[in-house]
Amino acid sequence: MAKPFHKKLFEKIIEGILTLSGSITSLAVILIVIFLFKEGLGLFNQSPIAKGFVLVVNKNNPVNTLDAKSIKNIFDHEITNWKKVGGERDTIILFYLDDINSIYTEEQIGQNLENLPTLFSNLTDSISGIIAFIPKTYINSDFKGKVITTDNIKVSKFLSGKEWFPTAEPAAQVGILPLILGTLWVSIGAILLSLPLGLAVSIYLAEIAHPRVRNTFKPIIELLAGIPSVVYGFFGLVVIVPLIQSVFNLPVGETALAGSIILAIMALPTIITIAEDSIRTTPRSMKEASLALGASRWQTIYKIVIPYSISGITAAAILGIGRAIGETMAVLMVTGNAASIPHSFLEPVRTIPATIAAELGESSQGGMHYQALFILGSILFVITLIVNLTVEYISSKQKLAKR
Amino acid sequence: MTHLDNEFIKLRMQLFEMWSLVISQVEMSREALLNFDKGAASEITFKEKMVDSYELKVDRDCENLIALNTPVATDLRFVLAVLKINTDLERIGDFARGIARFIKKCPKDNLNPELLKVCQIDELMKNAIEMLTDAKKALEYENSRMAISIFSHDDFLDDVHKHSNKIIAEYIKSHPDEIEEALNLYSIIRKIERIGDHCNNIAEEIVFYLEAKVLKHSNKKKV
Amino acid sequence: MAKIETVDANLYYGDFHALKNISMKMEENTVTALIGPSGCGKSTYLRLFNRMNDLIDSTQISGQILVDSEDIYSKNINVDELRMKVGMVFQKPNPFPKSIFENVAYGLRVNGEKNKTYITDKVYESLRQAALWDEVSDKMNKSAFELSGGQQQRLCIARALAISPSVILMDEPASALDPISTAKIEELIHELKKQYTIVIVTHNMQQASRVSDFTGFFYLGELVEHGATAKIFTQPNNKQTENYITGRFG
Amino acid sequence: MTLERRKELERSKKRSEKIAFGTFRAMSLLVVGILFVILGFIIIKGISVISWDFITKMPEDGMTKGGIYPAIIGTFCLIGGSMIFSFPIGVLSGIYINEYASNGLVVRFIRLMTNNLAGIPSIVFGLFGMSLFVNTLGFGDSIIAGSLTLGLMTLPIVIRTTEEALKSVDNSFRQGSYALGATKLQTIRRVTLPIAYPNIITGLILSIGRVSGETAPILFTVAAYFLPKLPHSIFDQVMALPYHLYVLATSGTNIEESRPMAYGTALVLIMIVLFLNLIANALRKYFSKKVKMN
Repeated sequence: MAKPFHKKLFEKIIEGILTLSGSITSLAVILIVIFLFKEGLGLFNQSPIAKGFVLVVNKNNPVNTLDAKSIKNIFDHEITNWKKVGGERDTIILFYLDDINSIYTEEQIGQNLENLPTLFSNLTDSISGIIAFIPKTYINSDFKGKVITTDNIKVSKFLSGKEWFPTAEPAAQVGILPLILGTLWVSIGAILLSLPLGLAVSIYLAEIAHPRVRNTFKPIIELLAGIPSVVYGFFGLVVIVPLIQSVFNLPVGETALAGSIILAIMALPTIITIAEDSIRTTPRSMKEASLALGASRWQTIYKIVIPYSISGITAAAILGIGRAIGETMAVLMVTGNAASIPHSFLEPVRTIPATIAAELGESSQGGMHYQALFILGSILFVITLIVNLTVEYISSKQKLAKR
Repeated sequence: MTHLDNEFIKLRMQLFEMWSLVISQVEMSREALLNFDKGAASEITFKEKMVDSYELKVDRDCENLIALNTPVATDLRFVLAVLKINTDLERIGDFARGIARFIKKCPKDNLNPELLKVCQIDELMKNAIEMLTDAKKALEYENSRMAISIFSHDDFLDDVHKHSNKIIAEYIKSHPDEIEEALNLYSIIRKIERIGDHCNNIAEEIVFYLEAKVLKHSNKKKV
Repeated sequence: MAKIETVDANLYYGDFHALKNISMKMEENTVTALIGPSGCGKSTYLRLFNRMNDLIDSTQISGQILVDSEDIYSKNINVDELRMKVGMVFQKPNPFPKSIFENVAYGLRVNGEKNKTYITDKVYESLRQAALWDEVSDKMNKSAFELSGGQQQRLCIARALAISPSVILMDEPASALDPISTAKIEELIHELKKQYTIVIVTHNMQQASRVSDFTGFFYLGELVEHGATAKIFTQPNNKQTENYITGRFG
Repeated sequence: MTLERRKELERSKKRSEKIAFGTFRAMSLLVVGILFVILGFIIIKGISVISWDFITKMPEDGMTKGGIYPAIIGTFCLIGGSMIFSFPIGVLSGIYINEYASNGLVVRFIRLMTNNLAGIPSIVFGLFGMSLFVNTLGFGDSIIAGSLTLGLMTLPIVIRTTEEALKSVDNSFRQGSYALGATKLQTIRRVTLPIAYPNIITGLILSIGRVSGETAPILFTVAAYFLPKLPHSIFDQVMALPYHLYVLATSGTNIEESRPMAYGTALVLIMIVLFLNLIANALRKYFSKKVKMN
């Protein structure tokens, strides 16, 4: 009794659909990689100078190029002499577009600003220490000054830069070190808080608690995992932040510590569930053997159960860190979001995800800021990829060892 | 040396102890016959009781060995052989006691040596004892050729037994006053012949144990 | 004086009456085998003697369970100490994820032994007693998982011996092993009998008959018959026992 | 070892066990306590705000008065949209991995990718959704862009749930079906899926909970800061509960005055999650009873 042809065809079609669905996640991951990097990588072809503007100096000035950092320092009055940036000893005189009104009268400028190019040209020519930040359109072919060139943003500078002012003028600062450190501080703080707590709870639930207690606690902890992160953030904002502020007597309560505490609570269910599952895989007979040798329950736990499930516990810890690093909303709401390198847990910090969430709305599509945020997203993606691969590696080793 | 090996050694020792006892019974019955020694006769009866208890013990040990250790192959053949040899030995002991009983019950205080002579009692007994001892040795040394050689001894016993009715009849004709003794002696000859048969069986069991060959009901000459 | 004795021992798992009025005596330096169909309570009974049933919740026990004439369920008994006196070997070989040496030393260490030479001597002695020494003497620091199943089980026996128990409980110690390894374990039991009192639960009746001096037949939580193994296996008193050992059960 | 020393050792063994177990128990109670504090706090603060008007009215006066109706509707739109996308594909993918893919490298690779997808932070999904759906495909900030982003994010959960549920179906059922001459597809449709579906459903409900609470992925793909009207098509923007809570808590026009509204919104959000959890648990119990009865 052969199956009719159309039925066979039908099965083949269904199989095709299933295969396609099976590859959807791989496809999604690949798409995510492509789009993140496509949007982000343009950053490294960008000049840090705001679009449409240039920096000009006196043509006798030996300085030809300036990096973003020096530009910022010059305009922040931190560098006041050309000597510092490789020029001759000469005081730096800053000139913004708006300053033109205080130097020239409206008549001189002209009704339609038609005289501006000539004025700029004269200005840069007459003042030897000048550096002017002006729109590109006002530079004529007979411009007497010199246009300063700036290097494109470099990967190394991007990673090691200590300042994050992507909207700063004249030169944006896109150093992500404070963000990376902020993320690490908050995450490490979170894991320091949640790992001991999570391990204790998983050991308690798996080995010590009465089944009835376990059956009550487990759903509660699952519920803890279900609460949305904004709610955690909100709770942190209205309860933990004021608490920290008053306990440590701080001007503001939004600190790395607040973020760590909230993240610790959020990472708890992940750690507890995975660690408990792993602890429960310890064969009963092995525990019984230990007890039969006169070991107490506690000795059995730390001498047999924990060593046996150590790889699962490690996986739990790593996944917990992964969760903490990627968490956005709660952290955004409680850490204060100051993009400076933190020195203690009681300072405001800004994490990578929080930066993206807070700033993407303000950035213009395709602009440098936008690209920088996508690069941050890519970094986040790579970090979580590493976390997942590590966990995968650990658990595959665990399976191998236990066979 | 495994636990099971130890069990087999114990069983073997017991069987040999019993065997020696039976041999001594038969030897004593020979002496009692030849010397008409009533004291030896009662000793045989006493030994018979020991043999009986040995028999029960060996029986039980075999049973336990089978029940508890489920022996197989050579182990199983050994236990089965021991079980049968045990019965044969006990029967042989019975025959020795039968001889002793005749001597004890006999109202006279000696037998006519001529009667013993014509009946070849001494030779018969010697032969039987030899068979019994050889069989024991065959098992002790686990030597099947030695066991097979026993079959030829049996021929002599059969032969004497076959002709003994004529000889006894003639003896009765010449000595009408010794009819009762002569008839009793005839039954003793028969008993000795039966001892030989049992020895034969024992030899067969030994060959079965050692070589897993069944010689029963076959022509032993060919072996 | 019996080494182990129970008088009217009853055990309940919740509502389930798992052991019913078991009274039994086990003499020193004997091997007692507990046989019976699955779920008959023989393993539960075995686990009374080192209070392994304590680990299961809602277990209730009544009656007297005596080891060395001491009621081991009385309040002033230290369970850890009891378990040192009453060693146990499990159904499946269950070495710890540690080295061979550390597996055997475990019992000593958890019970506070710190003297290194003592531990080493004791470990070696136990391995010799368990007839494993020749096979592992050159790989003491290798993982116990590298041993074969039979070797692992002997390692577990050595592990139990290291804390110098006087009683050894064996819960189907050879059921996961091949015939050769099984034979080795059985041979070992015959050796160990000289120093220890052994109680063994087994599904394999031949094994019970081979290794034990006394046999108890359990059925539906009751001790149906108890006596010398030779007696049980040749002329059991009880029809149920006979049916079970002859394989005509049910 | 002397008896004295032995006793001392036993005592210290007992003592350290007591301390350790006591600590563990205390820590567990602490964790459960945290949950009750969070829930309790939000319920107590929020319960007085909740009213029929709160649920059915538009926000007013710079979101300091009125209700959160559009946010609730928006969230349900997003739940619906993302489920339409992720359920069928996720379940099919789960079936493929567990029933079709021949064990080996392919399955390992797919599983690895699924795990990776599950581990990607939600904000990265937000970036991706903005780049692909909003900009490249030109959907703009819209329900469809948000739904697709959320759907992509829940995909790994759905796949894993399905896979676990199918894995727990005993192989003997499949073999029994094959032995009667059924094809693979027939076996899956008539034997495997019916047995597995209670677990699949439960898992799906829990994944809805995840969708309803996510903020980061919808930040740049759909969520509107303030939009006091209902959407007309899938290309409209909507408000959503979690984002609304974020706005009320951090960047409303008058944070102090909108606090009560924030508590109310948080409570509604939690109620939805709690409700879904309850349903999932009830279903789990119901199905396991049914299985037992059979």
